[in-house]
Amino acid sequence: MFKKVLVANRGEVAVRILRACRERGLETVAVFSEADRQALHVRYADEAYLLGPAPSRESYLRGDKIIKIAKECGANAIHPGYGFLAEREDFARDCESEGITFIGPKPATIATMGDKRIARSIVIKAGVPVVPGTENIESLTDEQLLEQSKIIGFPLLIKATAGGGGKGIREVQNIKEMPSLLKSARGEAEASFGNGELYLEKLVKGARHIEIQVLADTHGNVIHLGERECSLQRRHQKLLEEAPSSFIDAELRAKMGEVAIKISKAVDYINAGTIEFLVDKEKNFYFLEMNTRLQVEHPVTEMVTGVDIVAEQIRIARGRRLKYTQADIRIKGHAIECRINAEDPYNDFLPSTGRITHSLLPTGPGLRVDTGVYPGIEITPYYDSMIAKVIAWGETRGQAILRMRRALEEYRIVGVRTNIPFHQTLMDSHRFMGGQYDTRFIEERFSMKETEDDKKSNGEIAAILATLVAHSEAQKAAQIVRRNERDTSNWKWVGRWERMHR
Amino acid sequence: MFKKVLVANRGEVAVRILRACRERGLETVAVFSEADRQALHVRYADEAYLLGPAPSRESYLRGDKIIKIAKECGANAIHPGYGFLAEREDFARDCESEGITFIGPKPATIATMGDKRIARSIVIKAGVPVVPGTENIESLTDEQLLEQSKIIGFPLLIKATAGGGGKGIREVQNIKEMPSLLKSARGEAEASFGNGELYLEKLVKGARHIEIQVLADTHGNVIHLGERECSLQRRHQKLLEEAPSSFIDAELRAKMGEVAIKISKAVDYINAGTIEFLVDKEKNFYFLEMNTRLQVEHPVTEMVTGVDIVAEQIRIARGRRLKYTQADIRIKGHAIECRINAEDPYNDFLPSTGRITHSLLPTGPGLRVDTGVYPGIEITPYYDSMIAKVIAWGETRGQAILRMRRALEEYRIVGVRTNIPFHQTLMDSHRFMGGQYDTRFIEERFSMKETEDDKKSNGEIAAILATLVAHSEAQKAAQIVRRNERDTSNWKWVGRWERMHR
Amino acid sequence: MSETQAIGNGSAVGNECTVNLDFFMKYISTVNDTEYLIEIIDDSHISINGRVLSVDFKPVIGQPVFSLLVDGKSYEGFVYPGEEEWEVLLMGRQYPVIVEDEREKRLKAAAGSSIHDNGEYFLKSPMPGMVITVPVEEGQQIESGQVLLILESMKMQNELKSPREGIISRIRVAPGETVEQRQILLCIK
Amino acid sequence: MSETQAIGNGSAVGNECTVNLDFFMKYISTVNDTEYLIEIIDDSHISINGRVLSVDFKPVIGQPVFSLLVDGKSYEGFVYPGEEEWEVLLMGRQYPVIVEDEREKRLKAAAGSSIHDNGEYFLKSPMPGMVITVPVEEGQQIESGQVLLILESMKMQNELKSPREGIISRIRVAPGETVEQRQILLCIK
Repeated sequence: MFKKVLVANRGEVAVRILRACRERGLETVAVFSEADRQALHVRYADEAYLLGPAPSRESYLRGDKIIKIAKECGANAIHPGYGFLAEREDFARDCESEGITFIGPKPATIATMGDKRIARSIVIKAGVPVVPGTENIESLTDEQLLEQSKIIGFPLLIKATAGGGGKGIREVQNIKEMPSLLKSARGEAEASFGNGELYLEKLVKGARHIEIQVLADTHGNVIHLGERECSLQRRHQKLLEEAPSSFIDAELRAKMGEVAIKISKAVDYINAGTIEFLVDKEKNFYFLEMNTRLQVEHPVTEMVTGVDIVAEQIRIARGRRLKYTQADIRIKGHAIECRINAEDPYNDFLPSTGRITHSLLPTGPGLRVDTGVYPGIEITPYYDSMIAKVIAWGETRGQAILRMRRALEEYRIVGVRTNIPFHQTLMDSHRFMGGQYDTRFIEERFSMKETEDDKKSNGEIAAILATLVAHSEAQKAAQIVRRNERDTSNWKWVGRWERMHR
Repeated sequence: MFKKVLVANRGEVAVRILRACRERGLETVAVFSEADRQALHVRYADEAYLLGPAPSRESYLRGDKIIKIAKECGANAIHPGYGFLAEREDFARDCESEGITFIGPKPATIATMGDKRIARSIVIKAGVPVVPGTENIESLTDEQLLEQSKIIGFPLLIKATAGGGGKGIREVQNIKEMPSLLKSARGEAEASFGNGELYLEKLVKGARHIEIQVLADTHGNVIHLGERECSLQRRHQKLLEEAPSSFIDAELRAKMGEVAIKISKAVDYINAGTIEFLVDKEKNFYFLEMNTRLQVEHPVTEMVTGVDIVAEQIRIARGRRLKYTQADIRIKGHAIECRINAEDPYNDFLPSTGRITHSLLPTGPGLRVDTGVYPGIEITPYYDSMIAKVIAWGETRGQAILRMRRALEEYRIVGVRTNIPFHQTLMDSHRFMGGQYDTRFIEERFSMKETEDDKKSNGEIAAILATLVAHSEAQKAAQIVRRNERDTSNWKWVGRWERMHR
Repeated sequence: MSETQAIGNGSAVGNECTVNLDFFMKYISTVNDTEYLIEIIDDSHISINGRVLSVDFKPVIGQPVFSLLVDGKSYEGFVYPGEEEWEVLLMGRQYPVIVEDEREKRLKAAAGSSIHDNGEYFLKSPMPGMVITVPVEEGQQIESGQVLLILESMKMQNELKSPREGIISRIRVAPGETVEQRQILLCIK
Repeated sequence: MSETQAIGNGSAVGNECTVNLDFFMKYISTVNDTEYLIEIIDDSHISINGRVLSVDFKPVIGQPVFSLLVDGKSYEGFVYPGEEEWEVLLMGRQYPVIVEDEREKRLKAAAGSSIHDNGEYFLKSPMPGMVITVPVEEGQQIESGQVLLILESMKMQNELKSPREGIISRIRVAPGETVEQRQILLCIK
């Protein structure tokens, strides 16, 4: 039984896992890149070791170094978090051969489900429908993909075989777009996963992206924790998740849960995993892929079930039985997660970098914030732009929305632009409130532009605010100029002037 | 039905109530003293009005001004929070006569339960035992109290008739101490409540301070939400509360709950209230007093029952039926609240004032922080020293303690000293872990001194930290001196020197 | 308060002085084509289109977050200086506000529309990152919304689009190059 | 690195220079009667009682919070300057640390115990507040732990106690008086 856990990750998920370890009395080890010396995960761990320079390839993707550190400091388990090495079969295998417990599924399972094409064929064999696409063909060339695209028909999606987190996905409207999009998808897949292989999938219109959380122990027990609604995406990046989905009733939940358990059993799945489905308007569901790791959005499930998923991951990895049976799992209330990204929603969602100078977290009843940043931290271009997750729980979906609305209004981050205004606009959208959305909603039927009503009421206040700021700036400038005119002979004033312009 | 609520309070409780109002779509009004212009409650409310200078008597205790503001801005309900005007019959009555809903019990109930002597006699009539003390004598003089003290016997407690929040309480060991302690208790009672009347109560040794939360609507429904364990006190100030109490079993809980409901019905209680009991080692319980308002420690009950007590207060004040029946109330898991005060646990818990320059809140699963401060806020000597409450929930008491421990370790407040180290020491205490404590524990059997083990392991690290800080300070000083020696002729350097010494 | 008095107050060395200059007191502020005439009366009063309001204005948690009480209503906004306007982020909405002092605005109006920008647009890097591709060439005619450059940052490929039509006059970076924030990438005429 | 080199590096105007002065490099630090000889070797190494450790020391969220990695172990502490010692708050415990540079300490030891404080203790107000009572008189003999003054602050009456025995030499405040933080309240000889 391991006593010391190394967390092979950074940011909010590293902090999340460190907390779970600490709350179970386990010793913790952090690893960090040169850019992350002051990061929260370094501060919160019992031990912390430098991996290398900022770029992931030289730090967080250096599995060899991480295993070496684990061995040297006596950490006999590694939690990979999500991203980075979480779905790398070779890394899991190296851990195993060095006698280190990998907190996740068996390497073979990672390999099977990590190759999206193999995963699809296994699931088809188990009798579960998949979204039509390229099947059972290895290492497709651009020419083969072009051929296949004609068979599948447009619109379709190009996806990375080793994909995850929305990286390497391209939507194609017609055959003319294929060559350039194949090229850019391969580039992104290569950069993100070190593997440029691609496959194609039919684009299902008006569909919802629903995933089922499963937990499986080493004693053959597999349970599911219900679904998460993850349809709110932009460029295939999830932005907001809910549990439960307002689209799924108890019957469909039970049915999808059973299928998720069946798939997990088919691959001898162990630990926490997620089965992603597309659900069409007629409530037919199709297997998309399985994520063999902890998900970013796991907290919404934790909030409605009371299950601490990371604690269960540790429990399972220690060879113990699941704490819960399927009958213990009850969905109570509703939870929503907003991903707070350092990006400017008024400027095409371009990433924003800089130093966070102030931050005021929303707190109080029914709220949870998972974050890895604090005032003083620099947001660099090296890693993901997600800097925090705000999770609100309510007795009903309506209460959760109202709570999230007040949380977003309270949250202040100074130093970088964030997508908080995007989430605020979303919370006010009637379609969102009504639960009427699919995976195309953000890109096709959502706008950051304010309504005529907003313009009138707050335009005046905005004008006053800007005018008062401009006025006080002008006053300050006038003071400096006047002082300087008066006092150029006096070096004290010169020093002050110089200081102001540094 | 009211639409706009004025919160007649400041600090964390004002923020707590504003949030509850906002989450129910109610408009909110804050009031503030000159010291509180930048306080969180002013920033979070829809409207905010200045009351007057910093001292409470000139601001938060000015019921007349508050009612005037409410009428002028159209607020048709007032939530008093705790402290200040929360248990002032005259204020509640003035609200009523001005047609403003007072979110709390009827003025007559406040008067009855507010006079601790009248409350005791009503409870005795209802057949509930009380702690022996002075009964049914009005306006006791010092001479009468001296006489009574001989009958009751020592040790005993002097208490303020209008008391609350531990103010005006003195513990007396023998008759010689009586005169001076009567004087100081009267002074504190006068200063805190504008009423210097006192009464006496026998000091029950080895007792626990347990309170029952009740909710009562205007339709005659009264329920209880179980107990809170509040025995951990210092100078009669609560420091840590838990729900449930490890000392109370289901049978005793049900019995005490029934008695609490009986007392509430005896005084036609409406809204949220708390009945405080002393429970001796043999599990006999005695009525102490009823608090006719929201309690500081209400979040622990919210965490284990899922009931939003402030939301229920609003619901009841709107004349609606309780959302829950007694059968709906189930205790799930365990919650602990630590009150974070601006006081120095290493210097006799003296209050600490100053500007908060940084703050890092503990976040993540199962944690809640209620606070009214943020970096930039000045902690002044005008108000209570409580600046935040950390509440941790766990599936078991052990899990809650482990979670609280990691939360306290994460929490950083820079600018004032806090009692966080006190709570950390408490979390490590074997007696606390075992649940073996009574109201005398902190003062008699608890010490902030570290054990021999701590000294050894971390003394070395402390020495290194202090040495590195001293070394870098010495280096900085040396740089300045050397620069100055070298560069006195150069005004650029002089400017820099001057700047450093400002 | 007259100008002379104000400067008199400020003459103590090291003491911040308050200069109230009359000609700074009236502003015309424009939000989405709506103009507001705003006059600063004193520290706690302004008028907007002739309506006098009582205001209490304070920076909180450091710039750029400001708290504003207007006749009791409590607002809090981020106010960022933009290139030509102020961006105000208020209750989850962003408002572009052009603030001009009244005299300046009158002078400009008198001068007519003779002032024009010279028509050159510089595409600056919105963040540090690496140039992936530049799908345009010097001399090429481009349309508004056309992708000019793909920049990788935070593991994402970001398309930088043209805000207007024109001709690429110069390209200053090449694929594979690392660029700093605000570095000029290319110019459009 | 020699002293001369270090100053040479710093000669570029506006560039912070690192001065490593040899005589500042050895310290004797005392925690609760335990002495540690600590030597600063370079930016990332120290020795403690002759044992070499690799250290990585950084201020975080501004002074006084410091992060310290010692051979991989991660610690974070508050370090406050006290009157005569440093107060280190570490994992919920406070440690008083006296840091002396070795040379100074040796000189002091050589001078013997002739250096003595003149025996006067000044009771300073730990916070702003109002004096409620002063239960002692000038000239009165007092014991360690005896209450000298009651101060009201944050709605609490706080007893200020004597840290040692002695005689009240002077009382500088009276009941009802408002006092500032660190104001001297009375003296003990």
